[in-house]
Amino acid sequence: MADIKARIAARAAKEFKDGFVANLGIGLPTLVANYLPEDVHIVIHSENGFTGLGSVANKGEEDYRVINAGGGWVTYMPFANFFGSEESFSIIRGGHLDATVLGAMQVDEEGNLANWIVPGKMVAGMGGAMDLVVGAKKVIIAMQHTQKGAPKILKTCTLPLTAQKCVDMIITEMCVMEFKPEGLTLTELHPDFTVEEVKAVTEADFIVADDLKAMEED
Amino acid sequence: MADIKARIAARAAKEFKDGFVANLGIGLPTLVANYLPEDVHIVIHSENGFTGLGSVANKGEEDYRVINAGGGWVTYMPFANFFGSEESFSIIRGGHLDATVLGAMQVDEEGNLANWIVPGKMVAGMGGAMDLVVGAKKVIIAMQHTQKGAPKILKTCTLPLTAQKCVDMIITEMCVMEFKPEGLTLTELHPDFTVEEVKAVTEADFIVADDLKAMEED
Amino acid sequence: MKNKIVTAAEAVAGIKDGDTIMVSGFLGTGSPEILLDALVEKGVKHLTLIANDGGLRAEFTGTTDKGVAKLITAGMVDHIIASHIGMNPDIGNGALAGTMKYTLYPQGTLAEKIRAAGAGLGGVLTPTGVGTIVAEGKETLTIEGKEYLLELPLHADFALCRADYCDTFGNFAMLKATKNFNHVMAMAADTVLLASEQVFEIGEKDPDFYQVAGVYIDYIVKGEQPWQI
Amino acid sequence: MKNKIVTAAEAVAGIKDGDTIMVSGFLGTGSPEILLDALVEKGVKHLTLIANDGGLRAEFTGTTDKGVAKLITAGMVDHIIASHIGMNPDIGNGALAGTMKYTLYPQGTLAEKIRAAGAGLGGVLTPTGVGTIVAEGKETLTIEGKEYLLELPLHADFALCRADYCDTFGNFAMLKATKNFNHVMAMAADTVLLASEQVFEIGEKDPDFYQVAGVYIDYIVKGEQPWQI
Repeated sequence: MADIKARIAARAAKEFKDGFVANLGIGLPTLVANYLPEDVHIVIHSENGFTGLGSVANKGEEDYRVINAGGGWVTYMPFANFFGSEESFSIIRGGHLDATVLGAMQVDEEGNLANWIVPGKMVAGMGGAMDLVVGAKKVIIAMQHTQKGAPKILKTCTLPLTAQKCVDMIITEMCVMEFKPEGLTLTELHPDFTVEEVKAVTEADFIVADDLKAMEED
Repeated sequence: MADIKARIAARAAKEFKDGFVANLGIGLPTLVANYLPEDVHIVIHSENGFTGLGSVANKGEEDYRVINAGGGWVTYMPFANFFGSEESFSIIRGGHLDATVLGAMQVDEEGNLANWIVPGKMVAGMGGAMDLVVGAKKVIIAMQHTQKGAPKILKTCTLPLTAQKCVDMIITEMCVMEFKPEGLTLTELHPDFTVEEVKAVTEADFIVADDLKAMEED
Repeated sequence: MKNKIVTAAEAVAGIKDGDTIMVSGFLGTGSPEILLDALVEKGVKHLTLIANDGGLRAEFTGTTDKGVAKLITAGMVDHIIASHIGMNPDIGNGALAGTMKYTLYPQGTLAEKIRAAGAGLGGVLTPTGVGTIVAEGKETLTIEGKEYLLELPLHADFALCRADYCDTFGNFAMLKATKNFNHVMAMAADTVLLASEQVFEIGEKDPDFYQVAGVYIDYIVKGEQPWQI
Repeated sequence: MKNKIVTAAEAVAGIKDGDTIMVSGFLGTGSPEILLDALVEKGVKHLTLIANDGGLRAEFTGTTDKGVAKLITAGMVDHIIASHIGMNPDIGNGALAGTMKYTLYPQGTLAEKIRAAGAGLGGVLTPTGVGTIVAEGKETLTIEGKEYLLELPLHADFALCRADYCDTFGNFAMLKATKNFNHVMAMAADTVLLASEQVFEIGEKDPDFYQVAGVYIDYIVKGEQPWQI
């Protein structure tokens, strides 16, 4: 399981170029920062109001003015800048983020995304998720391929949407899929799996890329 | 003439309460600040980006970062705050100005205002005038009653409007008129003039207030 | 000029049952705690609360409630307008029990709605929420082939804001991640209360020391404290 | 991380004939003079210029042209989008001669249109200009009985901005009345050039020393000078 998360995060990290400005969702997406090559330095945006998010603050070294969007005490980089929510979401919505990495409950063939609400369950609220997936230049969904075996990549999302046609790429422990003009396309396959195995746990129809590559662990 | 301007400015000054935030147009309206009672301190907003405008800077003491909206070197008060144009006009449009004093080419019975353009003449641009008269809580027009004898308070403005139904009060060397629910009303008359004399140079119909007062010079 | 410095009790004295208030803070960080404490002490009811979230409950902080959780714990809020309520279970539970209502907006939309009210705009067009339940009941406009939701201004009777520094005129500054909704909320309410850690005399600091203009501020309360972690 | 520090000539190298550029400044104050000088030196044509005004001509300043007047004097601008052009007679004269076009917006509308582009909004509703010639050809919406104009975003290929201080990442600060359009323009162009009086190393100053995030900035040019009055 830890292994699977590491695999997904490591692959997502390859999408980042030096200087990218990115927002990483809570949980697995946050791990992406740990897998960046040494020559790739990114600027992490924290939607509660800064660019230049660092890491979790050490116990006893917390700054009471510096939290991340999950409410945890964090550090900031020397190039950090802090701003209000109106500015934070101008950065997000205005296309100033090169990428965002988020988890998902469901993604469908159209690139629709559902990751914020389950009818009948207690509502948490969308927070910044809807703005992020509409605004970021590249929306990368990093998630386990299935929910305990049940497909999460569907023909049509059944849960309420976070946004329409917003997803650019899906990275799971099995494969990488990209939304291309011709449709959802399997572009990389992890050596542990076959295309048939991916199809068996993917409800959405997808194209297999002519130049299908191996999803490399590192 | 200097006398007339002083009379108008002095009367306009009486509309200000201690602590008012106000924008004063270039020319005659700027003089208003000179006639405030000693116990009335106001905050002057300069639409190029600050609150706490002072006075014209002395020769040799100019700060190259501090101009007013007319491009002149000015001073600022110790409570000044400087901001961007988006904020400056949020203050204006958002109802955060208690009053603005501006000149006019024409005002009409509906409270429509024309003070920015004369067809056929070189266009200067509206600058901040349209926002000011729409946003300020009280719009005071301070002007000479006529343009060389030709009425400026009309039934209907003939020049392109700056804004519709925006004027609250007109102060001239002859009188004070206010836009009340029942219509344009003469509320104060300068002792040098009669109601008939005002009517003779005012194209707009107006009501004479039951409690018509004398327009006091001081 | 008018003295704006008052006690916390005096600052909140005008807030009455049924008012709409906006309170800054992101999970408590950047919230004006001394104003919230004074409001709980005063004890108004049936508030509509505009805030990013529901604050943090004492169980989560390990000390006391932080931010608007204080108002919710005290049962003072009938309706919360926010972007995230998952960290304060009292809201979801209150909704289930029928004692509390919530309205959710995407966080960026919430910030723009508040700013629109403060800036005198009639609304803004945002691409966020198009094709989702957030769009329900809202006007959509298509501009150059792209669809947007029309989001209307969100205004309050009172705004409760927090600063690290201010002067006695109300010019204020916030440090690091405490900024969140403090600026936009200071623009968008009839009466604006500011709690500050430090209050300087007018002219004591350079004007560029402050980030937001004091013209928005009606009352200033000294003595806001750092969060004791 | 990518080095953003370049010469003025390198910064403007990408600007080409027919581009739309936005340049900050209010009658020259807060304009990035070293970028304007470099652009005049380079000599592109047929620009669409978004700016508050036409800058100041040398006859007015008693020294040299200030702000965007440099571009207009050099005949580089086909179309200016501004709020006030009366202080630079070349614009009115150019319009009469048919060599130059202008489009006017109320100053607050101009600021919001630029901000909307930078903030990813599809437009804003403003009460300013309703019932005037500014409303011609624009959609009007009535919200709760009040009429508003729909104003669309205003975006540029390049923005030329000025700071007093910045760091090598591009976080920047402006002092006093030089701020005007610098912040919103830095948000609203594909490529953003910043000229700064001083450039500090990353981390040399506290983050709250800077007012605007460096993520907007593509190129930084050192050596912007104070205005010699």
